Amino acid sequence: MRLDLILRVGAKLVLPFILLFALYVQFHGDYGPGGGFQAGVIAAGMVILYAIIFGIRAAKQIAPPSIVEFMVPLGVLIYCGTGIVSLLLGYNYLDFTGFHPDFLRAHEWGILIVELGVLVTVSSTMIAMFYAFAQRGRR
Amino acid sequence: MTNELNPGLIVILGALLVPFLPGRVLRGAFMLMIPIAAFAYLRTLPMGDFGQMELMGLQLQTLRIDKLSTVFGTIFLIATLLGVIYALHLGDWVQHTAGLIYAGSAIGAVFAGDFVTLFFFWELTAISSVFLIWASGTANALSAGLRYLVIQVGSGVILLAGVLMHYRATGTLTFGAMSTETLPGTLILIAFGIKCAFPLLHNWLANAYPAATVTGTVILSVFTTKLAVYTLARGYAGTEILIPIGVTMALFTVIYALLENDLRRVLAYSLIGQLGLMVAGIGIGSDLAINGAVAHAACGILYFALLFMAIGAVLHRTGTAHASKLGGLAKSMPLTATFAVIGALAAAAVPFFAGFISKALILSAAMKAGHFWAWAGLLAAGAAVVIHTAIKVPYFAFFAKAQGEPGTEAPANMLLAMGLTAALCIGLGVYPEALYSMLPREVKYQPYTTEHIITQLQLVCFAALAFVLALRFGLFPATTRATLLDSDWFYRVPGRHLAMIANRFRSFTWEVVADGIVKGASKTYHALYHHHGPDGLFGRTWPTGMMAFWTTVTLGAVVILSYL
Amino acid sequence: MSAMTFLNAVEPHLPILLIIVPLFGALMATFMRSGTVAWFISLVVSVLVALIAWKLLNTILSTGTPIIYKIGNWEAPIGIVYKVDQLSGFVLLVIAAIAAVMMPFARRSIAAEIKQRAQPWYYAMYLLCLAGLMGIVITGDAFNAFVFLEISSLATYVLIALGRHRRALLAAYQYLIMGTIGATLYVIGIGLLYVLTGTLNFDDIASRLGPALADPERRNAVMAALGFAFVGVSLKLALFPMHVWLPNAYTYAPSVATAFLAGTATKAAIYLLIRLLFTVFGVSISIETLPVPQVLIVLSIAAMFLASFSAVFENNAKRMLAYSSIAQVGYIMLGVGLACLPVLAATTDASPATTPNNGMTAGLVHIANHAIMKAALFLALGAVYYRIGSVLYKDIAGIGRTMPLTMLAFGIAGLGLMGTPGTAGFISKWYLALGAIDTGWYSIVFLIVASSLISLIYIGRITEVVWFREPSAAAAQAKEAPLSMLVPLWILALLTIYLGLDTRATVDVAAEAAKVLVGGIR
Amino acid sequence: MSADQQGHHIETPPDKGTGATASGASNANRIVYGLSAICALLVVADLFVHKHGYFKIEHVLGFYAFFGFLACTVLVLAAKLIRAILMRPEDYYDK
Repeated sequence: MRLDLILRVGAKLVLPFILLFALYVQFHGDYGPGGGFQAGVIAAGMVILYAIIFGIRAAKQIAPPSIVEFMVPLGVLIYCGTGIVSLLLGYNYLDFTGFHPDFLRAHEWGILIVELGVLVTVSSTMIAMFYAFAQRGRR
Repeated sequence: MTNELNPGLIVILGALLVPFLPGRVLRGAFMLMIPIAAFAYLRTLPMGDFGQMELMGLQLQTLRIDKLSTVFGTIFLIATLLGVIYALHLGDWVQHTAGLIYAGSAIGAVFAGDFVTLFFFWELTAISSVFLIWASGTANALSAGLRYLVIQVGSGVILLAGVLMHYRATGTLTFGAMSTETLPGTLILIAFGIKCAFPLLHNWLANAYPAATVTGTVILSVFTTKLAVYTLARGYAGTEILIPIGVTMALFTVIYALLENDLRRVLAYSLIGQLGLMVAGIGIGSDLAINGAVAHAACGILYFALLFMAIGAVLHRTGTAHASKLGGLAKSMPLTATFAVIGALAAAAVPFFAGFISKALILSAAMKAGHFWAWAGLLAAGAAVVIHTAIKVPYFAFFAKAQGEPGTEAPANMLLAMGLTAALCIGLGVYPEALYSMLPREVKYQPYTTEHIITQLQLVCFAALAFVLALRFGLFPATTRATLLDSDWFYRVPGRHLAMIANRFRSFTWEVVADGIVKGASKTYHALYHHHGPDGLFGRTWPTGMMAFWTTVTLGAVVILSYL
Repeated sequence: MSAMTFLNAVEPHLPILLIIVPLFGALMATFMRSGTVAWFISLVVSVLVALIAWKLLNTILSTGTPIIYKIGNWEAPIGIVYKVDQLSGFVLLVIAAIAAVMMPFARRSIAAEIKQRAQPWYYAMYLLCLAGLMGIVITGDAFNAFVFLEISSLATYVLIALGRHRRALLAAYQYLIMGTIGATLYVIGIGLLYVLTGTLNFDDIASRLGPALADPERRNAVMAALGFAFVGVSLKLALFPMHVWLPNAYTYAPSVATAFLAGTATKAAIYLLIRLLFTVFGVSISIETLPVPQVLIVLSIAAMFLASFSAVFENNAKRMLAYSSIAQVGYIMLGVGLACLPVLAATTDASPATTPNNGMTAGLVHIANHAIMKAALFLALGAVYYRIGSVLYKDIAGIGRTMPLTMLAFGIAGLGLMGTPGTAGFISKWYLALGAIDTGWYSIVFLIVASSLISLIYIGRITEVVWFREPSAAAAQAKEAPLSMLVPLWILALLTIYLGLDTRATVDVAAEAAKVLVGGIR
Repeated sequence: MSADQQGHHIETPPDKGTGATASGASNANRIVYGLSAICALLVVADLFVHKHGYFKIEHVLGFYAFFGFLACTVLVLAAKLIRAILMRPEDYYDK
């Protein structure tokens, strides 16, 4: 444990920036390259890196499996919910025109929310898969 | 859809309610009501074509009332009523329901105006009736029933093929006079012929009827073959080929009926023989002959039902219907014996019994049309009936030296059914006009002339004399428990015997062929099992790689085929 | 808002609701901890979906024009478009109705077969699969169809893996591999088409393929695209010889899942193939330049016989029915293959294309009829499994005596499977035979009849086992299935008979769809 | 043909030796004689009947009687012969 001191310190320095980068990719997903899928993978990468350096048990404390499992459908719910909100506003499914008077701004918002849903689902799925593999043979 | 309901459907719908009725009394009363209600309804229907409906773009005519269909429908309904009475003592709803559906579908088939409706009821008779065989529950009944079902359904399949081609060629589905010149006509004739037990196509009957339950055999004896007679009379009246077929049927069954030990099998063969008479009559095709065939079908239904009922009662009480185990039952079952004798007299065509007034029509028709050999053959078969049915059956069951336990008199409902049937057998013999007035063609015929009575009595009595003398001098063939080879041999023992033949002729040039057939037959099953059984190529679980491989092969094949 | 105005407001959005409702239901089910609550959600959702599908089909039939729904209000080549026409409306209703009818059955069966903790997941996956299947059928976009294909497949893998038998995992794994290969091949075909035409919308691809064909170099690519897509989808619908994943998948999945998959999953894939062959590629490519009808007819006849023989020798009732399903898929694809043939003749003698095509009608009718009959058969086995925990012949011997109502329904559906007149199966075979006659291939009529006789053998064999053998120890103690199982089972069994007598509900719609499909492209 | 011999022959006429069946034997004799008498009467009656037959052979005296007797005898004998060919043990098909 002592020998990986550099790794531990280094990782703690890097982790926030990974998350930040994920958010950067996420928020540029509306009209630029990027988006929820890539951001989700990067965000999950942060947790996985943490788990590799500090152990799976520690990782499960910052990202409890119950919450991760909850997030998988939650992301889809956000995605679908956005579409349903647009339905309730009287437009077609995933037609974001009703979100804001300005057409461009409305779609920017709409896409951001949808991408958020993708981020939640993708990141939680990646983490859940990692947990599942990491637990093999330990039960 | 339809304004007019086929009377057969009434019976079928009624049958479907039977299982849900509680209590034997209520159920019995309801079952008695079914044929009566259907008959009352039939009486209200005027002549003509009804029930037009369109199904899948085909014009159907689900109900046709004319004299031909009415006479068959009426006699079928009467037989249904008698059969219901005969089966009243049963608590088995499966047999009740199956029997009534079977009767209803036969009646429905008779009133069908088009081939599709006919085919529907045709197959329904097959499927419903097999339960009457299976219901007896023995291993033999099971396999006989399966063979029966395959052959009956096969007849329907051939019918369907013929009907499709007929429709293709003519554009009409109406069931009318057909021609044997065309392939569809021939196919349909074969389909009818299977149900009518044409020679070599007959053994489903001889195997299945004796295997059925006591009450099942009575019902079975009424409908399937007589329905086929109806269809032949409707579609193939005057088709010459039917004359030799009918005469063959009448004659070759004599041998089997004489030799058989199982009395129900004797009756089954005898039934085929009488069918031969009807088939020949239809083949002759004159008005008199058609009337004769129809009348004989009606009388045959009655007296065969009566005989099957009597032997069924014997089987019910003693547990066997084998001649070698019966005898002397006249003392313990006097009423049954009396009814059996009445049925026997009707079968022998003794004057003032039902068989007399109908058989005479066919023989006179053969005579008038100048078919000498057909006439002689049918006359000889008619004489033989006296021996193998009219004397042998009651004699061995009731009058010969007792070989087994004495029975007790049949249940009351059976006696009632037999009594009614016997009354009808005598009634029709005494008052033939009741039947003649219903016949489809307009012909006057008087059966009761001195000449006819005397000659028929001569025939019957001398046949009886021949029997008595043969018995006296030990010439009558022994009826022992045995299996008689019949045309079913061809499909029941092919492998073994072909192998023997192949062995015997190994030196001949066709050895290769015979050998190939034998090996092929036995190998086909094994090959099928080898490839398709649970461990075979097509039955087992493939490794994933093999699945992927075959997908790739298919992809490759499709793409290569595309570029060819 | 009154009910009327609510319905009016909802009506334009029905196509998307068909997807969202089960999707949303699946999400809700995952949040549940209790299997019963999840079941109730599934029940409500399934019924709702069936009602929506019914409404959509009715609208289509009364107006005659396809319903088009633009996702996000984007126009066709850019956005994804959902399109409901006679064909997709028909298949949608079949799938939704089957799913809805068997829901009451599911609760007890699932409660008995799946661990308490996994039950909500079962229902979630079930609804997800339903959403995926509906999506395949309703979408008008080739890539979107792929996405839904994957959604339904992924859910199906889980459904199969939830089976109690230890082989369920292997079956799910094999199906996973094969399903992925199939989807990959399909997506390769779609990718080629996208390169060639620059669009993924079915109708747009169809209209832009003409110029591509004229160019000899691009023509080869079109043929490759069809080949890949054809094989990919054929794998999903278990066309012989790519059927091998199916017997195990059906055998080891939970009973209800088997009934659901057998009734619906292959049907959606069949729909997709029909859509590809007739709408996207059109007759000029699928039939005239490529040997698709010949390939289809040969493979489906092989399926009709080889799979039927395997069914004859099988000793596990579920596996027997699985093989029979492969054979029945053969019937459907034979109808589709035959539908191509008269077109060949029509180009030479120029007969008018106004009459409905019998082969296609047969294929479409059999989609519905087979779904109903197979669902009934598998449900009956599910009820037996619920009572005695096995569907091996040796264990279900004589069970007809203790579970007569269940086995009677089984028998009725079995009669239908054989094509007995008066049952739905006969109608399918009748039109199939007519279709074969229309093309002049009388030998095929004979083959249809012959393979029906094989089905007579395997149905006869199991009938013999359940009714005439001495009851096994387990069967002797079994009780009749509970009412919640008998009712769905008998609904399906009675439908088998009803649709054999009154064919308006199936044949008329199918003939209409066939007319639009085959007639429209001539 | 082993089954043939093992089988119980029932066509054997009633045993005249035992007292129990003596009345049966005399009954059988009575039947034979009575039947013969009836047959003779019927042939005689043939003389007084005017025949309308279409075939010449019908007009032969006692044709129907003769034909009935002959046909039956021939068929019975034929059956006895054919029996040897057709008869198999009862469990023939089950083997």
